[in-house]
This record gives sequence, structure tokens and C-alpha cells, in this order.
Amino acid sequence: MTKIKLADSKVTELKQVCAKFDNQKNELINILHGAQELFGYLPAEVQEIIAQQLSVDVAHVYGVVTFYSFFSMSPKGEHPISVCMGTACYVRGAEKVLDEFKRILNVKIGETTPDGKFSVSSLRCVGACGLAPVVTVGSKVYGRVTIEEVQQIINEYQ
Amino acid sequence: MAKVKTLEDLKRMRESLQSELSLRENSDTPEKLVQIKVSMATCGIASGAKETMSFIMEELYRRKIDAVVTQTGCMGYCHSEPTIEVQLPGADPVVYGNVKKERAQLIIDQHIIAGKLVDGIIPGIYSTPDNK
Amino acid sequence: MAKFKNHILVCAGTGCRASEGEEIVQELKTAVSQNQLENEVQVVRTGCFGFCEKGPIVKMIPDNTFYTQVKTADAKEIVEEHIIKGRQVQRLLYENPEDATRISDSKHMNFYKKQIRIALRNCGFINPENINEYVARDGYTALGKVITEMTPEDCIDIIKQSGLRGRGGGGFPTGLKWEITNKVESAEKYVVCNADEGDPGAFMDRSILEGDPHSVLEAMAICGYCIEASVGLIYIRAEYPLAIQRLKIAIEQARDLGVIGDNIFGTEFSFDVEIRYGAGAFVCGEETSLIQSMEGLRGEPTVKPPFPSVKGYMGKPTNVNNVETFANVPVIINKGAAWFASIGTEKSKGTKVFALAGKINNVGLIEVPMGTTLREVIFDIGGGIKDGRKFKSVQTGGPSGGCLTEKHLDVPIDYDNLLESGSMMGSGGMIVMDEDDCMVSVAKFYLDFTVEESCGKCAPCRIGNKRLYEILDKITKGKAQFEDLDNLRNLANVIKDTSLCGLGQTSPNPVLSTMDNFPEEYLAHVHQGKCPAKQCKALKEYVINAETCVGCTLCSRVCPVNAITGDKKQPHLINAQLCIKCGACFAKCKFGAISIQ
Amino acid sequence: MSQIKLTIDNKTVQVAQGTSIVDAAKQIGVNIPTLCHMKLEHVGYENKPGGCRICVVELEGRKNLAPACKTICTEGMQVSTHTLRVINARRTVMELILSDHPAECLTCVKSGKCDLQTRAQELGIREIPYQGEQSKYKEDKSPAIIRDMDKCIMCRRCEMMCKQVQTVGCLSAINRGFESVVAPAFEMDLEKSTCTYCGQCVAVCPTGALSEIDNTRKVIAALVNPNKTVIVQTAPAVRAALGEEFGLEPGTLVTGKMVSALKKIGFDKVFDTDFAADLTIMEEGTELLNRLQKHLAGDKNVKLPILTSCCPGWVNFFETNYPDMLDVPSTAKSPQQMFGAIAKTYLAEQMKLKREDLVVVSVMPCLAKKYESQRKEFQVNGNPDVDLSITTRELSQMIKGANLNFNELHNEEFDNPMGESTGAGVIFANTGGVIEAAVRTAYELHTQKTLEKVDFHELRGFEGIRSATVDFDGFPLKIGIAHGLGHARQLLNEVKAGTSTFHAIEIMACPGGCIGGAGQPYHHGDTNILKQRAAAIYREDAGKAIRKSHQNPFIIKLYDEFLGEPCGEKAHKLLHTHYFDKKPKVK
Repeated sequence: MTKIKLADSKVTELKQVCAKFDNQKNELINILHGAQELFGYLPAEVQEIIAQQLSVDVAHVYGVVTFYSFFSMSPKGEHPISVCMGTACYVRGAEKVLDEFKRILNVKIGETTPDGKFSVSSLRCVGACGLAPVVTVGSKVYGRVTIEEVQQIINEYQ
Repeated sequence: MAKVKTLEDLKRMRESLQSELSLRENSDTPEKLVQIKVSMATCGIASGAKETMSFIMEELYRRKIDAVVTQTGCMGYCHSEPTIEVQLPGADPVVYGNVKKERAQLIIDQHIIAGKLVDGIIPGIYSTPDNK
Repeated sequence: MAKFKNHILVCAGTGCRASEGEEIVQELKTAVSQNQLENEVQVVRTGCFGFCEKGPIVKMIPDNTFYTQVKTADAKEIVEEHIIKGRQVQRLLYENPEDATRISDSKHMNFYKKQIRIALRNCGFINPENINEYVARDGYTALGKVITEMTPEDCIDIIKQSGLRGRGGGGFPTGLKWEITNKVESAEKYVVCNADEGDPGAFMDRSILEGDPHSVLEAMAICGYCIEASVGLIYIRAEYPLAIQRLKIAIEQARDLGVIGDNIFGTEFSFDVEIRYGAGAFVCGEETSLIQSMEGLRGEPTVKPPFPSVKGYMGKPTNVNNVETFANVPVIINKGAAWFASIGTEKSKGTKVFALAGKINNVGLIEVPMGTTLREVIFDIGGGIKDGRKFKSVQTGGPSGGCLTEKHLDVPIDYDNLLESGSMMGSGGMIVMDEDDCMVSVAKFYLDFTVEESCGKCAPCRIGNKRLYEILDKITKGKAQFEDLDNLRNLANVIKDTSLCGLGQTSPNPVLSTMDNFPEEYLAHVHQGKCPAKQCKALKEYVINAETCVGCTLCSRVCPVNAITGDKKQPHLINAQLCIKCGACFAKCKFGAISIQ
Repeated sequence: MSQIKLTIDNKTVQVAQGTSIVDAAKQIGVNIPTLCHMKLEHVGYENKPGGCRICVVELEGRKNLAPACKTICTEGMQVSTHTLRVINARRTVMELILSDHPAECLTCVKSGKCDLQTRAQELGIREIPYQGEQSKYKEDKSPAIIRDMDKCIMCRRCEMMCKQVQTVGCLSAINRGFESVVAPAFEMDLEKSTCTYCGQCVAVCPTGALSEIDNTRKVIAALVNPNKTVIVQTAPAVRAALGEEFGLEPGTLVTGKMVSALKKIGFDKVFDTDFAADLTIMEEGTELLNRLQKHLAGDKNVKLPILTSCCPGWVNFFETNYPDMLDVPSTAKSPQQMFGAIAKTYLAEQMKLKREDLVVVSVMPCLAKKYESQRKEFQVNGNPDVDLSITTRELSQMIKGANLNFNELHNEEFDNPMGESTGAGVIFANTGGVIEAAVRTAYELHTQKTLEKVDFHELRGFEGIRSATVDFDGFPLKIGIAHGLGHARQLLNEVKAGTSTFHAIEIMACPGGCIGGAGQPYHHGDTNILKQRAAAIYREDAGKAIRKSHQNPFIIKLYDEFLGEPCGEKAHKLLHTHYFDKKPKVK
């Protein structure tokens, strides 16, 4: 694993996040949310600091991080693309839309394009089933997406 | 906000809030008291409810129509988001689906100003504990 | 300002449109103009009334007359009789099936009772970010009544008598749960609201929290009073930012108003609410996993007993209910147990919210009394199947539920009936499928979900679901043997029988229910190597019909692997060995000459 | 405690409230098969995640099957343990587990001792109908432990040992679903983690997922090398457990047979680590007295309590977790390393051998000893004081490999000079033994009186934390004892907080002390075996003519001829060490 260097100011902020929850270990998940908001992802170094602040084993923190799909250990793309794979979207063809994103960007689920621009993931139900199939790019939601529209959506961010 | 200390406080507060609302509803100066609710749940927002709401607010302001525009939760018509409810004083509320800019414009022109209904009304077909 | 005296609403929903809805609009307009009523009467198209079997529907405003099964020929009569003479057209009025009387005012039709909004009563009515609007609609009066006029036991009694059962899936009687937690001695207890709505295709809890957060807060406080807890925790999916934001605003406003906090309504009772976030784990909808997760641990379930009511969050007695369950509570207090119990079936009282989605016209959030049939939900409220396709199956209960079929359409929906039919209530996702959906693939889709969401703690769920998925995958690829079907069933039964928590105990339901209800589809895959719904890529074969092919060469040019040969203006041929079944030729052919076998 | 009546397979049974179905069934001779479940009765921990689902039984009135290990009996409960439904479920679940397990039994280190293999045999699994993807992980070899996680069945015993019993916490379940496995943080190699190599994870692993580094091939290579003289030392705990590998009752002492076997295998000399244990007492006991006397004289720079340092897992633990307290433990090396240091100097000299030509092998009940022997500070010009450390289990493998009928061997004696030991050296194997040995010597050195009562029963036992006050001729010497690192942590935290009232503390990383070491024959959860081994050790002590370390004639001679004074300059150079800050650095 490549070591990354965290800026001191960010480390201070991270410690403040922990302190906000009184360094309580039962607040670990809330703290991880805060940390991911801060860094965009949860690299090993961040988990080590959290473990230290909360006086828990880093293996425990890692065990929790890898349990929940919301937490990521690799940075997301500049424009994170998520394809909803809830049932409603699935029966309306979300899998084909996802395949098209993977094909055009040449990445697998959870991966980021080499230029760091796009990452592709699937998620479970954004609750916009009326618009199925649904794709989100960042916070923007695209509804009733067809395979033909995939390239257009990508073009918007090129 | 002052805290309610007793159940009686709450009940008094409810009564005054209700009469305020009914005053609003029973007024006969429609220019001033048109009520519009925009369904602003996740699916509505994803379909553009925010844009619709700000468009309606701007348009009503531009035309100097005093209306109360509020957000509300999911009306349940996911198939037709964004959804809005328009209520002219003394009239039953009318729900419209698929209200993007153009339809919002049409609803303002025809329904709110001209008092005509616009195609694409979503019929309210349920009861609630209060009207059952 | 022109003001119309009369409006004629004509349903332009898919179903009514199919039975000449549009022509009726035109005829009505013609009749209106023939009578020079253009400035008085307006004809308006509406969305689906959800009464498609009696369509086309025409509704008269302002008197609410409801005409059913209207024909184009009736347009003239409606205008001339109803509008001009003020007489209802008797023969078009809806006939009450119970006593054959004609009902003139739609408000008296039973049909209007198909949907009763109890849990959703305020959704779409009030501004969720303004506590005053909630208070104006009786908000927090139930809490006030309970804590100033009742003992915890009185209140629990009301909930018990109402017959309210948990809306999160299992259907455990809510009042009984409260009673058990109430009876456990402990200085510290917790009320937990399960808002970790993980079912793909279900969003009723999100809608309630986004549209009416105070109803949940009020109910949690009532529950807190009943079980003697002073802390409430809402465990909510992090994927629901808007619901979280509205909840936060609601908590702030409720604190400011003093309806949560210390000494509520001047009593000894204090109660406050905190939010805890989920982080993307379906299993955390299971209450013991949820509690582990709230304690900052991996969301692995623990063996019950002990139940959370006895030993829950931080080892203390904890009452866990889901959002929809809570949303029913204030109404029950205000309107009484008997009122609530009068709605629904013998063992399932009240209403249930469903997120209706899939291949259906009116995708949406609906709330119907228990006992409503699937047919009413799908064909009336839902407006039938999209694009005029044929209904095939409806999946309820998400990954824990099953796929029901035609023969279940008239089953009244309640906990026990759904269970008996091989599905379950679940949290309320209802996905409708048509003839284009392959049921083996649907089962595989759910298993894919379960494999990804299994926590890994117990062997049958961790490995068994993976193996189930692999067998299903073999079937969809035409590589399965007959014995695989036996293995599939045995495995599914053992996983149900031995798994640690609700996830594994129900995860084989999509497999078992599709095997039971669509056996011929499994057999077609295994024996004939065919997918009847033509969905399984590996089993598809694209064939060019020599008679309809004009030899335009378009297909051979789009084929990415040069599998199509043929001379210009001569019928083309697909080489099945080379074909990768991408479907490009099928999509391009303008003459419908390519078919999927 | 109130009693509960229930029926199991139609037989009525009465049990105390809180009894599990598994335990209740045992009372009527019904052995419900279990796999992930492990009850360490005398350690006070029970692993029962209810995860493997092998122990499922049918309960009247319950929809699905219940795990017998985790389900508590209730009044009137009707349990069926072997209906067709139950048997089919158990077999199917076992088939599933095996479908994600490499079928390498023939070459697996655990074959024949594997709980999974045994259960599968009992259930009569002959084929696995469910084939599919198998979990694949990179093999992780540390200096002491091998992790081959392809064989992990997620019983979570190792995690429980590491997290709860030992509080080391370097292992955790990670990922979820089919991908889930137990691993160190970030799936780093064990060597880079905070692992202490105590090996308790290996001791409880039901399969071959966790095992020790096998040094037997290297030992055999040394034995057949004509240029090398190979000597061996055997730790005290080995003799009380080795017999179990040959079907003897736990607690059978096999000292003489073991010596005989080692000689037949071809070791040039067979010595006893007990000798070095006596040496340890001379050094550690003297250090204790020195510190104590200075402390009593009011020297504020002297740290008390003194902590024992003969357990390498424990040393790793405090270097990683208490780097600010490195001056608290005794600086005395462990017996294994003292032996090595003397062997490669004094003994090599006597045998007229160059250091490089003498190979020192140790037989230990321990995995951490493998790591300890490789520590840089225990090497001279790259040549380690102890070349190879093998476990009791590895020794039994070598004996079997040498075609020896172990049970028929005649007793033989250790070689001299480093084979002579006292009863004090023997009891190092048990929790409380080191400190008892130290007290026997320190008492006489401090009071200049003869200690009449040699057995200190107050220091013996199995409770995780014990304390006793020994009367040192008017001075009450306060002693603390902890075994299991979790218990050690409790005492350490008191020392750190300054609230500890002890003068001396003995710590052993493994529950029970070395007799419960991770290199011993597998106990499969039966902690009575540990008690039987401990009793055997005390029997050996009681049977010894000399029971105080300072009376060992060869020890006296060693100081006279070679070392000089205990804690003197030469002794300090050879027999003492220093510690390192190994806490991972985090911003």
C-alpha cells in the first residue's frame, strides 16, 4: 500500500471530528462519515489516526470500514457516477446502462478512470423509482436513462 | 419560539394556527392568496422540483401575484414528478403532474390567472383520517 | 377574469386512452362548442383515476359526478343533459356492486376508500420544515394527551387494542413489543427508530421522514413515555440526505417548541432524540445488526434471544420500531384504537404503504387498507401494466420476499396471506413485472443483492447464498443439469432453516417462490436451453427471417464481430457461432426481419 | 440457582438456569456436534458467535432450527437433536463450508487434528454437491505464524482470542459476505502488525488456516551436517504435554522418554532449559532484591514493581503497547536466550567449538520463541544465540518421522553441565511459577535464612489475576500475577497510573502460562488439559532433590568459573537485554 502524507491542517481537522464525538468508540461510524466528508475517502493513515484518538485497534476500524459499502478506501473520481441498481431500476434496464458506462469509460465497478475524472459505482435505490433507471453524477440525478444517453451524460463532464 | 408548557398551550396554538389557515383559505381576494405547494421529496427534487418552485416564485413575483408558495413532502405521484398542488381561494385544490417550466408557465397563465384548468390534473383518489 | 362554471375532467391515463379516452375529449369539446359553451365549460385531460377497469372515466366539476365506461357516443348526452339541463346521466353513473344503486357523488364511492392515508396523512399536505403546520393538523396533541392524561400502561393498551403490527417486515405486534420493554427493569432504556430502509425499490420510510418528520418524533416520544426511556435514536441511511436534513430541522423545532426535551408539557417526562447514520449495509435493517452498528461495530446480527427489548443498545432494553410503524401511532392515540382496528383484516389492522414500481403505469407511493387485493393495487391504483404488456408477476417484500403471480392477484394483502403465498409483507416494496421479465434472472438479481449484503457471520448465508447465485447463473447460461434444480431447492430450504438472522432466513424466498410459481421457466432453461422471456443473453439466438429481410446490409454493417453475411438485396444470415448476442442488429433492423429465438 | 426441566430427544433432563442446549445434552450423553463454538472454561471465555450452524437442533414450536451452543434452555423446552431435518441441514451446511475450503487434507499441517475434518467425517460427508468459487488470499508468513486464510471458516475463535482474551486486537473480521475473513488492519502482513506472536490464535484455530512456522526441516538439515555440533534445550512445559501427541493421558510426565527420543534423533547433547531458568532466577531475583533494597532505602529513581521478562509474547506486548514503560520490566533475558548465550560462549569454549559450528536448537511450548530467537540483539555477528526454535508439536512430528515408538522408549538423563536443574526451574512452565521460583531464592538471599516451606500455594492457581503477600522476614513482599495478555494489561494500566501496590509482578502471555503455550498439543477447547499439565509440573518440582535455583551446583559453578557475580559485569553483558519502542507511529 502506498503511503500518503496527510497535511497537518487536515490531521487537526480530523482530530476535531473525533473530538466532536468525544472520542467515543461507539460513535465510530459517525466519525468515519465525518472523516470521509473531509478527505473524500478513508485512506489507511486516516483510519490509524481515528483508531488512536478513539483508543481502539486499527484492525477494528478497518473491519468496520470494510463492512459498510458507503465507506471507500480509494479516492472517487472528480465526477462520481452511480447507477441505481435497485429493483425498480433493474427491471427497467439499469444493468445495461451500467454496462455501457463501464464499457465507455473502460473501468470496473468501484474503479476510477486513470485521469481521475470519473468513477463508476452501483448503488441501491436512491428512492426515485418513478424515474427508473436512475443515474447520479455527483449530486445531479438523471432519470429514465437510456443506453444511448450514456455517452451524452459523459460528454457533459468532459 | 416560545415553549409550550402545557397541553392547553398546544391546543390554543393549534386553534390559532388553524384559524389563520382557514382565513387564508376563505379569503375572496384570489390575487393575494393563491396557495401553491410543491412536492419536494427526493424524487421530486431529482426531477427538477427546485427549479420549478423557484420559477413559480419568480414568475408570480414578476406578475405581482401575491401567492403563498410552500414546499411539502411526497404526494405519492412518482410517475409524474415534479408535482404541484394549486389552490385558488374557495376552490378545491388541484394537483398537477410533470410540472416543469413550460407547464408551470401554462398553469400560472391559465389556471391561476384565467381560472381555467390545465390538462394533466392528477385526480386525488384517497381519503385521510380527517375526511374519511 | 374568465371563470369557468363547469369542468369536465376526462381521464387520459394509459388505460382509458386505450379505450378511446382521447376521442371522448374531442367529442366533448365538439359538443361544448356546438352548444356555444366554450366560455363556461372546459374539458380537461387528467392523469389516471386508478379505476381503469371501469374506464374511460369522466368526472364533472363542481358536483363531483363520476361517469364510468363512457363511450364517444355519450359525449353529446353528457353536455346536453348534465351541463345544460342539469340532469345526471343515470346509466353512466357508477353502480355500487354491493346493492346495485347508482352513486352520483364520487365522494361516496367505495373506490375512494381504496387508498386511505394514515401514515402518509401529512405527506404532501404540510411543509415538513415548519412545525406550525404539523401542529395545525393536530400535531403533538397525541403526545400531550398521553403524557398528561394516561399511564404508560393505558397507552400501551391502546396500541395493543389497535392491532398495530410492525411495518418493517416481520409484523410483530407493536403494543406487545412496548409492553415487553416496559416490563424489563432498567434505569436506562432506549427508543430506536429504524430508518435504514435498505430494500432496493422501497422508499416509503424516506417519504415519511421527508414529508412528515414530526409524526415520527412525536411517536418516539410517546413510546419513550410508555417504556420509560428518555433517549430516542434514529438510525437512518446516509444515502438519504434530504430526510436527514428535514429530521434535523424537525428535531431543532421540536426542541424549541418544547415538545421534546426536558419536562415536556410541564410533566416529569423528558425525552430527546439523536440521529445515527447507517453506512450502506442492508443487514442493518435487522434490529440486532442495527444495534451493533449504532455501537460503532460491524453490523453483524446477534442470536436472539436475548431480544433487544431485554438487551439492546449498550446492553439496555431497547424498543426498535420502523418509521412507518411510528407514523401510525399519533393517529391511533387521537382517533382511538377502535377506529384503527376497524380498518384492515382480522389479523392485520390499519393500512400499509407500498412503493409501487417496475413495469407499471402509475409508479408511486400508495397507502391502502390491509386486505386490499393485489389486483386493486396493480390494475386500479397502479393503472395497469406499462405499454399494454401482459402482467406476469409482482414481487413484494424485496430481497426477503417472493414473486407472486396471476393466481395471487385476488389475495387480500395482509401479513399472513402474503406469507402463505410464499412472499412476505416486507417493508413495502412492490415491483411489478411483465412478460419480458425472466423469473430466473429476477431470482438471480435478488441473490446477487443478498450475496453482496450478507454480513458473512453465518456459514449458510455466507456460502449458501453464493452457491445459490452460482447455480442460478448456470441456469441462465444454459449450463445447468437437472440435479442442479434439486440442489437449488435443498440449499434454499436449508439456508432458510439454519441462517442466523432474518436476512438469511428469507433470502431464498425469491428462488423458492419463482421455482414454485414459474417451474416451467426453470425447466425451459435447463432442459431446452431456452429463456421464454428472451432475457438471458447466453440463451438468445438472433435469427434473420429470409422472407422479411430485404438485404439492406444495415445489420451486417453494425455487427461488431462480422457475424452477419449476405449480398446486397439478398436475405442475410447470422452465424450463430460468431454471434456475441449484443443485439445491435436487432435494434437496427428497420424491417423487423430479425427475431430472438 | 433454580433448575429447569426440558426434554432432549424425548429424555427429560434437569439443568441449572442459563445452561445451553449443548451443555444440557452432554449431561445425558448426547454430543451435539459443534464447530465454531469453543468454551475455554478455566480461561473464562467462550466463543460462540452462532456462526457455523453445525450445532443446529429442532425446537418444538420454533419455525427454524436453533443453534444449540447459543440457545439457552427454557422450562418445558422440547429439543430434537437428530431428526432427518436436522441431519440434512447439518450435512448441507458442512457441504457448504467444505465447498469453500481447499481439499488439501493430505498435505495440511492440521490433518488429523483438524476440527473441520473431524466434524466432516462424523457427518459422513463423501462428496460436495455445491461447487463454486473458493476464497483465495495471499499466504502470510511471519517469523512465527503462517496465515493461510483460504482455509479460514470464519469461526472467529482467533479474533476472540486476539481481541478479548489477549487484548492485542491485531485481528478483526474484515469485508462482508463471501469476502469476509479475519485479517490484520489493511490486510497487512502479521509481521507489520501489532501481533505479539503469542500464538493463541493458532492454539484455537480449528483448521489449518493458522499454524506455526515449521523449522523441523532446518533442524534435520543441521543434524545431518557433519560440520555442525547440534545441541538441544527443552523448555519445562514440553515434558508435561508431549505425551499427549502419543496418546498418553494429559499430565503424563515424559521427561526421560523425551531425552531419549532427542538423543536417538541425533542431537549431540540434550540439555534442559530449566537450567537456564535457574540462571534467570539468579539474575532476575538479584535484580529484584537490588531494586527493592534501593527502593526501601528511599531511592526515587528505582522503579517498582519489577516485572518478569521471560515470556517473549509479553515482551512484544509491552514494547508495542507500553513503550513509555520500557524501564519497568526486568532486563534479564528469557531462559531460552540465557541458555543460548551461555551455550555459545562458555559451553562452546568447553567443547572447543567455534560459535558458528555449534547449533543451538530449542524445543518450546511457544511460537513467540521463534521470533525471539531471531531478534537482532540476540545475535553475534549475525550468528544467533539460539539458531532454531521448534514447538512441542514439531518435536512430536520429528519423533514420528524418526520411526520411534515413543511410548516404549526408556528414560534417559539430560547431559551435563547444562542439563542439571532444580524444581524452581521446572515450575517456570506454570503461571505463578517464575515468581514462586524467584521468591524461593530471593527470600534466602534477602533474609539469609533457610526457607522451610518451599511450596507457595498462594501463588498457584488459574485465576487470570492473582495476588499474594509473602512475608520476607517481617517485610511484606507484595506479588501480582497475571496470565493472558488481557489480564496483563489490567495490571500494567495500574502500574502506569501509579496505583499498583505490588513489588513484583509475573506475567505470562498464554492462559495457564507456558503449559498453555501455542506450541503445545492442541487442547481443542478442553482447558482441563491445562490443569492436568500444571499438576504434572508441580509433581516434577516436588520430586526434585533441589528446589531452589541458587542451590543448583552447576549454577554455582558457572558463576564461579565464568560469570562472576549475579548482575555483575559479565552476567550483565551475556544475560541481560534492553527493549525497544515498537508502537506504530501515527500522526
